[in-house]
Amino acid sequence: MQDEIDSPQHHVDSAGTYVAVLVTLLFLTILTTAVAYVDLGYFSTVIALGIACTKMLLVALFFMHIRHSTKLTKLVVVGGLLWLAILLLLTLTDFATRTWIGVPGR
Amino acid sequence: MGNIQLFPVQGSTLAPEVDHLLYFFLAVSAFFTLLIFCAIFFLAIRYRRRAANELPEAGHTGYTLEILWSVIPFGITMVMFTWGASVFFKAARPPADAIPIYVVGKQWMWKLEHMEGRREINELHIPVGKPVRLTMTSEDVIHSFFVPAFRTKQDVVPGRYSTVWFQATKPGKYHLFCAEYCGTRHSGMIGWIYAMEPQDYENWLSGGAAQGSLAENGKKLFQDLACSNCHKEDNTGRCPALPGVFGSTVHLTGGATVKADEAYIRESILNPQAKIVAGYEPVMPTFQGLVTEDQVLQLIEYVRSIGAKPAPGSAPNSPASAEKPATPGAAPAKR
Amino acid sequence: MQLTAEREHYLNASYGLKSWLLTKDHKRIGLLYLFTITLFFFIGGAFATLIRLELLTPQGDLVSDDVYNRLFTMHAIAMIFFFMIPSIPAVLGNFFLPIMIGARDLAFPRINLLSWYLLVAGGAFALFAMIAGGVDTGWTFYTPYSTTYANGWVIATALGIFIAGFSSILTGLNFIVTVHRMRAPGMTWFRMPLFVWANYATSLIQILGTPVLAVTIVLLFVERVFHLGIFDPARGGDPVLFQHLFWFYSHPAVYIMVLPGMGVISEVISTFSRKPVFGYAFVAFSSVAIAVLGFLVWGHHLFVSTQSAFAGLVFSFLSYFVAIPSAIKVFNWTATLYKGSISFETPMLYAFGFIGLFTIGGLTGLFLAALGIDIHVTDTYFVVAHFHYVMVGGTIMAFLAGMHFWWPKITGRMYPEGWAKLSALIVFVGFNLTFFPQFILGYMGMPRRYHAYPPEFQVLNVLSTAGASVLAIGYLMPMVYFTWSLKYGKVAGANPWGATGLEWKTASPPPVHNFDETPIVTHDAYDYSTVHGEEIQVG
Amino acid sequence: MADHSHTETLDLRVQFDTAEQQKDCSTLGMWIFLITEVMFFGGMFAAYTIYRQFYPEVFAIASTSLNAKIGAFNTCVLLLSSFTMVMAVRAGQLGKQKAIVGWLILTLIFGGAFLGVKGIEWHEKFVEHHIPGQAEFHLEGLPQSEQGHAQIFFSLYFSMTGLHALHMVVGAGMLIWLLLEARKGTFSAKYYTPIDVGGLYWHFVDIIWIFLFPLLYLIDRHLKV
Ligand code: HEA
Ligand code: HEA
Ligand code: HEC
Ligand code: CUA
Ligand SMILES: [Cu+2]
Repeated sequence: MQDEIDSPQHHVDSAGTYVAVLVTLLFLTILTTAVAYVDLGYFSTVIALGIACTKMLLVALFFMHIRHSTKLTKLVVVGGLLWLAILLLLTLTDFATRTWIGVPGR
Repeated sequence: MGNIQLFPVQGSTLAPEVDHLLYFFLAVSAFFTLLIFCAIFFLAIRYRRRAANELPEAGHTGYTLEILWSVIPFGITMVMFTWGASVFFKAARPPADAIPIYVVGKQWMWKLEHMEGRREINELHIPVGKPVRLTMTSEDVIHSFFVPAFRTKQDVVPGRYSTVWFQATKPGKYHLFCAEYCGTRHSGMIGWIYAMEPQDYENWLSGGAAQGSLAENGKKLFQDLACSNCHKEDNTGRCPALPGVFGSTVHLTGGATVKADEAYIRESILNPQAKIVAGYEPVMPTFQGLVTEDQVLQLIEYVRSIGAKPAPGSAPNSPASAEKPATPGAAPAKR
Repeated sequence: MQLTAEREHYLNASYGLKSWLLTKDHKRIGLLYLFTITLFFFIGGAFATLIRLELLTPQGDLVSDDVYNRLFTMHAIAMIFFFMIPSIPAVLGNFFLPIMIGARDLAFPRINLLSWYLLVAGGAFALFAMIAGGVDTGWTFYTPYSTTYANGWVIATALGIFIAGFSSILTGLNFIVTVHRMRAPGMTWFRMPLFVWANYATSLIQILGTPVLAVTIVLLFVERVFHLGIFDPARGGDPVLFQHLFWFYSHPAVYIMVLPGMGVISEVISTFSRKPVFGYAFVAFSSVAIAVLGFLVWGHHLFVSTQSAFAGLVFSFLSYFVAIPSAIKVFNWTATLYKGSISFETPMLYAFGFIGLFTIGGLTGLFLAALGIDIHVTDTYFVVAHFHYVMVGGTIMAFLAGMHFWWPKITGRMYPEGWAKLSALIVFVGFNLTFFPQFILGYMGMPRRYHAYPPEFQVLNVLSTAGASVLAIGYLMPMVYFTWSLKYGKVAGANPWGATGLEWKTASPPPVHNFDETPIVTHDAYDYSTVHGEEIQVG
Repeated sequence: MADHSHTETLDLRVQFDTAEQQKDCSTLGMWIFLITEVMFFGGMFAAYTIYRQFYPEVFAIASTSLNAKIGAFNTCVLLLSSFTMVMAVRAGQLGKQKAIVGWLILTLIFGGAFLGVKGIEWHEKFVEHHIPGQAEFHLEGLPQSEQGHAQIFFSLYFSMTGLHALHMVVGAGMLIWLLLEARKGTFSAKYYTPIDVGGLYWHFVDIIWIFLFPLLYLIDRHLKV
């Protein structure tokens, strides 16, 4: 017995789709590079990472066929990102709060 | 060896608190351990297999029991957490009037310096009944300052300062251990704490003050290292005057502020460019490699001694009290 | 189910060294693992023996301080990375997980074999390091000691652990895919034996945690070899960051070590009470809950490390959440006994031992998770006692329970019951004598990793050493009688315990592809009405 | 269910019942492996985040010493290789043998170009003495006391790009193997799982770079143009 296999990957995307995705990706690369020279303060980082996330989504959804994959695969991806978030956020609970009680080393 | 001792002496104000917490944990643990042991014992005997082919009814699982034995332990653990945290916070925050002592750990010895200038190695004399606050750093690897009788310990990390404090309650001689593994002679990095009546302590202090007080040594260094060439008392020239700096809130170029604590002064000496005082040029050279950790501590003590200085332990703006959570979120002294 | 000697099974299907070294059969690979980890257990045990002998007297008289530091480091590395982490999953899990869900093999048999070779390769590096002079960093490799000051074979050992880590990752990956995709018809998630649930949860930790250890080792490596300065305090790096990354893996790793053991205990308790495990679904979910929550608590190893007090608070708080699923398991096992039909074969004795000792070990974990107590007892023998209670008193007991439980299935022979019971008793007594005194030592303030100690700690240390020698005997006995039983043991039937799992529905030892016919599952796990009346004839 | 005495074929190994099940297992297995890779790089991302927060100005200046234009160019090369890879997978799905080989070769070429450019960039660092741990290390525009922090930036730079490059090399090895198999005619519309799974890996390595590029080259660049 297996979990639902809603027959993945029998779906063949057209070459045009891939070309469109590629062009978008290249455009975003140039965009993020250009924007980096503009001082948007705090937003510079947000935009750089936002564009990177968009590019990641494009690659994952189209090139890696997440669009057509099983629920389990999607769950695996989301789970992985969640764990990355745990690693980053809980590590930061230390490094971001080091001075809160104002005693060195506490 | 004849007399077996099974419990450590209570030597500090913290010790009874930690011990009470321990008693609570022991009681809870004893209860659950006995509960489980007895239950297994009696059930196993009561329901032992009597016939080879016996087949017991498969019972039903009720949610009530499951909820019961999730919620009750959870409640207990929350008490454990809260109580444990409250003891910890007492151990984490030194009182304002604590006597400062400086500690440098290195493979494999403890170097301790009193404000008044007495230096000790692997021994620390402290007065009974007065809080003592240690500011600690390491010259090489991580060590840990551990006094079982005081029920407290704190790692000593290179490149950073850490703090531990205690108030001895009984005169006596207590073990000082290094509790973080630090290499070959880790088990030899031990010493003694001598808790003395305040009067004896004063005598002891004055007994060997020949080396000059910490601040005096710092002052001398301040001259020798030519700090005084730039930092003039009268605030002339390109440098900020240092009197009154310690414990104050310093405004930096870029708009941030920082509280001038040990870590900040240390950084100003070793890494002056990290935080530039507003209105000044970043011309101060680094003294990284020119001064040892001990000397940094002496300089800090000197800067502290010329800081705002009301009667010790009273006024709210005394240097030590200013170290309390003054400006949360102020540019952190990360290292 | 014929039992003639000529019947073909996985052991006699082919012969020769090559047929083992190139096998893709998960059962044979399980046995390959068994030999490997046994070797490392005895290596680690030999180091432990030397540690205990040294600590017999307060002076450091048996070995030098440098040697002592190498001893406890290599003791822990052998025991943790090359014995305990692969122990139950890679031996018993490998052997039984596919059978228990009615599969012919794991999803990726070649990768399974590869992961054994990786463990061997990693082990070879570690062994080389041990023979060439050892390492003295402690198994935690804290920087900057390990990057700059230690002069042992840090890199060889770290590389060995890195490679063994891949072995662990691949095993976990294999198990997860197998459980998701290879279950027999009718084997729904809630019909899976709890041992499978436990291994599934373990696999989650293996794939999510181990890579972080791997990268931590890589960063250690580049800092030591290429002088990159990621943790170097001299350049403004933070050694505490290393500790965060290390414990991000190594705390969840303690659940890699204990969860499969809990799975074994569920099987054993059920079989020898002839009752389904009480609160099956809760026990199943608690495994997953432990795996998930286990990732949120690592900072409880850093309470005095200069981690911020606020982070300490968060991690202490979260630590208590893991205790709840563990409590659920302990209570449910106990409740399973109620109105059961309980018999006292060796696996059951070990299971009782597990529950008792794990309870003590777990409860003392709660002491450590309390900030106020931990500042006193961290880095003392209290911690040493805590983790030996959960690992030696817990996991090793469970491993032995599982070995005895499934021995007839693996080899087709029974072990000698009398000897086995005796050794279980010896292990239990020896264990408590070894490690209980260490709780007291720890609270008295004896720091860990001490080669010499003040004389007032001696009495308790003598007790501990005495216990360790009893324990050693208890561990050597199964070696002897298991080997003996291979030739002289009573021939076992397909289902000597009257147990329910699919593994008992196939012959002992199982055929090459596990089942003569793919089983179709129609009952819940632990439905004893399906075996009742069959050969229930327990000695 | 199917009896298991059938002889093993590439698209149906003994342990599986159907080819569908086998393909699904391989894909799932690769995704899980990619998750372990996320966590592997995650450790370095954590270190990066913390140090960037510690020493923002130093990191800004150190970022500026990298050539963003070359970085952007290289990103484009890598994205192109991802595109050719997905085309190879598509050719596999359609069972077009020749096309598989062609697209794989293109992928290899772009991958190689990326590594080549990376090599040039690394070489520059050597020339400029931006190698942490070397006595001559010196990053222009920073006082002596901040050089240590700059070393941390470059330590991260080299570990992150180094490990990424290592993954590329492994990926290239995989491509070569796929290429050889494809030329033997192993793949067809029925059995192209290895290309599919290999593609997942290749795209993943691409995604890592998508993040490394802004993190190392771009963020806070405006602070010092
Ligand atoms: C198999 C291994 C294993 C397991 C399962 C555990 C389980 C737990 N551990 Fe342990 N631990 C280690 C192995 C393990 N540990 C190791 C190896 C170290 C030291 C590493 C080193 O430094 O070298 C360590 C160190 C360690 C520390 C750090 C100590 C220090 O260095 O200062 C802490 C602190 O919180 C801790 C806590 C816990 C907790 C809360 C649990 C919990 O999961 C326990 C949960 C179980 C129970 C609670 C018992 C069952 C429940 C009941 C009977 C019901 C009653 C319950 C309640 C009232 C709640 N452990
Ligand atoms: C799974 C893990 C595991 C296991 C099974 C064990 C098993 C044992 N451990 Fe282990 N131990 C650790 C994990 C483990 N330990 C870890 C992680 C540390 C921390 C290390 C560090 O600080 O970095 C540690 C540290 C540690 C210390 C503290 C050292 C110190 O801090 O200074 C001690 C001291 O008593 C000890 C004792 C024992 C004993 C007596 C056993 C016994 O259970 C072993 C019994 C087994 C045998 C005895 C084998 C039988 C074989 C023989 C008898 C052959 C003998 C042959 C010759 C002597 C030639 N261990
Ligand atoms: C070349 C001149 C020069 C020398 C020598 C010098 N300093 Fe400074 N120092 C400065 C300047 C300029 C500043 C203000 C700008 C800054 O913050 O870096 C400063 C700032 C400081 C501060 C921070 C003051 C505040 O108001 O926050 C401290 C503390 C300090 N120096 C201590 C020392 C010590 C101790 C020495 C000797 C070991 C020393 N300095 C040597 C020029 C110097
Ligand atoms: Cu210093 Cu241990
Ligand atoms: Cu832990």
